[in-house]
Amino acid sequence: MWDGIGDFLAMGGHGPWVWGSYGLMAVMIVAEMLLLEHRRRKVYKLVQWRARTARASERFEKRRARV
Amino acid sequence: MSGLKREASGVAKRPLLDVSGLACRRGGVDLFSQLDFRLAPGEFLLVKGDNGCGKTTLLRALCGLTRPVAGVVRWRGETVWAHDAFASELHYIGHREGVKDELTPLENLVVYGGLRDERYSEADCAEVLAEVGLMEASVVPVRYLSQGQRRRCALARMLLSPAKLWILDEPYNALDQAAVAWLSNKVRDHLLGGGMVVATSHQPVTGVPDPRVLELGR
Amino acid sequence: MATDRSIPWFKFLSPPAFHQLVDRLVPWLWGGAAVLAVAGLYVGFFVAPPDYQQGNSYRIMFIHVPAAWMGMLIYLLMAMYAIIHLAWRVRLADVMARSLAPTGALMTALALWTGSLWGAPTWGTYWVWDARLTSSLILLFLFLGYLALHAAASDREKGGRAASLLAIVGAVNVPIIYFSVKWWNTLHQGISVTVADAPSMAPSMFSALLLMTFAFWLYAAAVGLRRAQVEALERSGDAEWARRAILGRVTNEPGGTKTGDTMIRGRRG
Amino acid sequence: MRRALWTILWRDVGLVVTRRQDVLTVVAFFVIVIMLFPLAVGPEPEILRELAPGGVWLAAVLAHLLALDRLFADDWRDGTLEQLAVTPQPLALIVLAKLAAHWVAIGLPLVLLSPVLGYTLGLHGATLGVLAASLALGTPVLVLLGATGAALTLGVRGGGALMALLILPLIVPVLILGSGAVSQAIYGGDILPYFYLLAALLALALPLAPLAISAALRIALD
Repeated sequence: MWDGIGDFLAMGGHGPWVWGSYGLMAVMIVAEMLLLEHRRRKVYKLVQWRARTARASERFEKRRARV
Repeated sequence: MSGLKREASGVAKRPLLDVSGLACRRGGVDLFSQLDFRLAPGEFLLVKGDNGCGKTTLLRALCGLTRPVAGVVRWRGETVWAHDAFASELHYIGHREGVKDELTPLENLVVYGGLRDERYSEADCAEVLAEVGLMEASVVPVRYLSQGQRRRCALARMLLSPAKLWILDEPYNALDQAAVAWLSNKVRDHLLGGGMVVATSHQPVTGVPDPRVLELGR
Repeated sequence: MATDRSIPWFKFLSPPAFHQLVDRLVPWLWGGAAVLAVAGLYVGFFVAPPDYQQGNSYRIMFIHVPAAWMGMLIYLLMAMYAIIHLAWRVRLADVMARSLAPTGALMTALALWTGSLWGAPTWGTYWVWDARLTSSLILLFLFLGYLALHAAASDREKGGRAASLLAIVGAVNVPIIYFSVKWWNTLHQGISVTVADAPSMAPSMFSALLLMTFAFWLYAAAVGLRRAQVEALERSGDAEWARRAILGRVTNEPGGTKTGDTMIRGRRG
Repeated sequence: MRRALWTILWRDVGLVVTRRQDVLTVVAFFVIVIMLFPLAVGPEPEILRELAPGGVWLAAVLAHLLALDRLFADDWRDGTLEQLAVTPQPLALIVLAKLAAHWVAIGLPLVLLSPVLGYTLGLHGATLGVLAASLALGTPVLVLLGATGAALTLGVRGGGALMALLILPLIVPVLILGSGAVSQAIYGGDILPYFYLLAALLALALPLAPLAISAALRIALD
């Protein structure tokens, strides 16, 4: 149907609009996924840190109880 | 009518306010949980605790203003949340008195009565205003009154309403010595007449017989 | 009281169960979305013939129309979760509604952008006050308002409840807005060609559109669920279940801290 | 019940009378926006007449938005709203009475002024009546929807701008139908459908909006 890659990209003269649309869709989807992944990592780190500090404060309490 | 008679004849130490399993949180912080108590006519409940322990929240939950996270508040067996019949038996005075700045104390009383579908006669209003010492100020917009006088205006409103349950958040705030004593007397009269009071106070409450104390945050 | 007010199926969807469910579901949703998108793009670009009137620019339709549909669908879905949130006080429903909103806004923005790019070759201008574009713009503002109200309250729960109420009010209004904008548009006869007005759509075009719609659907579900999972963790990062879900083992302190489980009422009263 | 509603209605009207400068500010704003209109688009009568329906309606919408700020905020700040919420009357009915007073204070003056302002923009004869009638039917809907936004943003930081963001998309139908009716009247078209639809919007908003508003107020008080 298409006469080579150049013809495909040209889209019969409508290339800028077609690829502008698909391009922004790709950018938006990638951006959303990256932001979400970043947010997920952040909350994972937060929960891990809290778990570590909870254990630390528990050890501290135990030591204080011994003294 | 028969219900009223039974209560008056003393059989009715039946609790009207029933709180079970109450838990509240505010701004993501758990204030209290598993709170249970009942209050019968003639009883006075004093809520104590440090700042930020949820006294005001508890009082508002009793009024049905704040929705608890868990548990229920029942009045005569029905849950109070948005329960209109309960409201006619309740009088609540919060931190903010709910007195309109632009209106005079007298107008405030009349408007308040109208809101509760109660008509207060002029003589009644005058008597109550005289009692709280606002007779001279009765036609001055509340805006020009002192904080203590605003408080008295709110108290005057309470005396006019036939509400059975008074819920008072720091009622002694901004009141002078004489007014404190006067209010204590009023509370006692209300209790002797079969009323019920839930209050918070930083000041020691004197002159009220046998208050039950609820310590929050312990 | 806490127990008899929460509905049984929600118990099944307790925060840890929800967390696991999302972990199990999301890869499948991603995979499905990718497969459908590839198939849809293949059909859309290599099978469907050029439109005899619009040439190849009509191929924008394969993302414009699904995006516009998804925007509307997500708003209604959000309102449904809002109703569940307010009626049964299910916090997870608020999390779901809040998590769908950004994706809904994104879809609507995409519909606006593609609509305007499609308009350029078709109408000779990037923007006309066409009914579909105008209602998409209004829908975008509804999404932004929801998100802004959710964020503005000092108390997250209060903000969530206000935002849910707004979503419901908006959902009642959305059909009226769409209808009135359409009516307004037909009265001011300025536009002769309407975007996505394809009465003689070839079967291949239609199947590409359908495939892309389902791909968008699965994408929105995947992103929405994943965001809900993250949001749930953020709201109750101190809870025991969150630690267990993330660290994969029981911490030393079985009772947990007193902050407790914020997702379900009264679980640890 | 009826007594309580009259009380709140008269109280709010009374408060408006004591604070009449607030109402005057809103009305002055309405007039000024319309006065700026010819200065912005030029004095050609043809163009002005064409734009008059939209201009007057837009000014009315903005004036309503301006007036919403204090609708619940005053009662909320001094604790009166709490008292209203613990009266034996359903909060939705109290809200309805409050909104009636608000409309009398804000909407009614705009309706009464609109023919004069419409005339200065080149509208004549029956069209002026249509303008006033469309506002009379449309401004109550503006008040109902606007109050929903005001209640939702009560006690929220950045309330004013946020309120505008929430309300403006919702009032699109009213704006379209209201200004559309007047435009139609200029060209001698059939205006009845517009009025039927405006009336339908009012009939829909009148029972539903107070419910939403009272729910929003309870959230704000919580």
